[in-house]
Amino acid sequence: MEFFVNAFLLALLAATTIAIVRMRRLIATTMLFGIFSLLMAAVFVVLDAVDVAFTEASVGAGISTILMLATLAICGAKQESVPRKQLPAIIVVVVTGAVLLWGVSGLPDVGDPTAPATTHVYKRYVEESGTEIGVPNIVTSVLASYRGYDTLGEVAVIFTAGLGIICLIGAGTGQQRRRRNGNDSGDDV
Amino acid sequence: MFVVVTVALLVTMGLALARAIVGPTLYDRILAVNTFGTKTVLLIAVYGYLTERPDFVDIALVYALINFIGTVAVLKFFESGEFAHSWRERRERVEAGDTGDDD
Amino acid sequence: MGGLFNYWFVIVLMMLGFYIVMVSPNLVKKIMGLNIFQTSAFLLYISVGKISGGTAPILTDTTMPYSNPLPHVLILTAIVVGVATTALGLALVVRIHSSFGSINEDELLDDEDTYRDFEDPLDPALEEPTDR
Amino acid sequence: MDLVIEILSWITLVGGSIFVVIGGIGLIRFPEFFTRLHAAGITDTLGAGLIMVGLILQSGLSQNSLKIGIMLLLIFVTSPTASHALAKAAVYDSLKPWTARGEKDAADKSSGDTKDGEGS
Repeated sequence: MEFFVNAFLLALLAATTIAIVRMRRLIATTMLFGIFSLLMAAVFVVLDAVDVAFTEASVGAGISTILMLATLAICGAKQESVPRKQLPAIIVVVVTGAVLLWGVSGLPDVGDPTAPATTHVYKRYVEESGTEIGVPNIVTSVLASYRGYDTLGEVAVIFTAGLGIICLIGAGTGQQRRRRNGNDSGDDV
Repeated sequence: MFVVVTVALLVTMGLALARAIVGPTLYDRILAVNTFGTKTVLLIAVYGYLTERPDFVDIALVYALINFIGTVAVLKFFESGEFAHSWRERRERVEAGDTGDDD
Repeated sequence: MGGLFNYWFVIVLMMLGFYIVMVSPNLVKKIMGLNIFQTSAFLLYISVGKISGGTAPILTDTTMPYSNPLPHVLILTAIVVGVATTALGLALVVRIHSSFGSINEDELLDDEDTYRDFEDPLDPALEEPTDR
Repeated sequence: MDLVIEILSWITLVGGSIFVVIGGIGLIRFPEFFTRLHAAGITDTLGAGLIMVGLILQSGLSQNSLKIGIMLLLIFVTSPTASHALAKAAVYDSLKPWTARGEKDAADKSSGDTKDGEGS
């Protein structure tokens, strides 16, 4: 049953992505992107990653989609023009995909309990984090305690991104500023 | 028993996805996304019971909220986006009692 | 759990995202493709962490094995960083639109105005000294 | 007593699944947007409601049933709101309801996506 649900959701994901590729209307594409994130979060639940599903649902399906809608509201949601130069792109994609398939064929099966990923540090975290940290959720104890510096780095990255956004579109968009200043030169800042 | 519910939900998700892809109008797509979201909420709640760890209902709760916010955000887009002008015009016309039959 | 099934889907999704990034002339859709690419990489990691018949890594008195929590932690960080970069990219798109009036790459590249504000460092006209 | 609860939850869960599938089929088969809204309404209220009541019966008196109860309330409030907002937006967008008389030009023709290219 686990396998069946997983496979069905993955098939729906592939169908959604193909629809995104073929769709020319940007708002419809954004809707489908919301579905993509929801589906991906459902797949994460099936693969036992509940915390990741939580984050993906709120961040991927929520914030990303709304940010894209906001961008479309500012920049206009004109129908996308027909893409040029499809053939070279298809060749690159097929070649890269083939190489990746070849590379993946050497990995252990999904769910194999003897895979290298589950034989080293995994045991330590599962067996000792409950007594060492005292939090039942292993993901939380690893995130906040064992790998706390990673999380600190993540905060630094988000801070930098926020600074970048403020530098780019700080006090309203260019159009709003132009309207406020009454000139239409376009090259403000 | 939960298997029946899971299969029913998966089938409905497939149907809703088909409607979202086919369209044809934007509102059909929004409706399909909304339905799809509700089905995902249910699927995650039921899947917890199916795998005998029903502790993860919180995620379904978050989904339910996100789904509603998403739908309202999309509709808000019509009030502020590039369609805003024609949309407001039509709203005023409809509210004035004109049903828009003459165009 | 079905062999390498998940990995094949990861590659299909990843290549579709890659294709969108390469082919689509619209900048917002490019970012969407980038997001799809990124999310499929997340799926690869989560698939590695899965153990057959396992359960979510939250300690209870269950007899089932716990799935590997380490990929979950890494991807948790990656998702949040991913949305930060998406927001930055979309801010760039908004800035490009306010300066050049278009988010279509073909139009931007064809438009002479795009280059108006930028001086080509190799342009011989710039060799002449200015009063400043 | 346990048996009664078990049978009740069976009935609600299977009934909910039937309604969900019916709504899904309606979403595909109905001719245009406003009729599809009815189909979606069935899955959102009756289908989701019955399934969640079944889950509450399954988990008895516990924290989980409280969470599912909150979710049920939330869906009962938000889903009609979303449907209403959607229908309102569609009406203001001069999407005409399907009628027996003018079914040819009402169904799947005006507004929505095609508006992208329109001037007015």
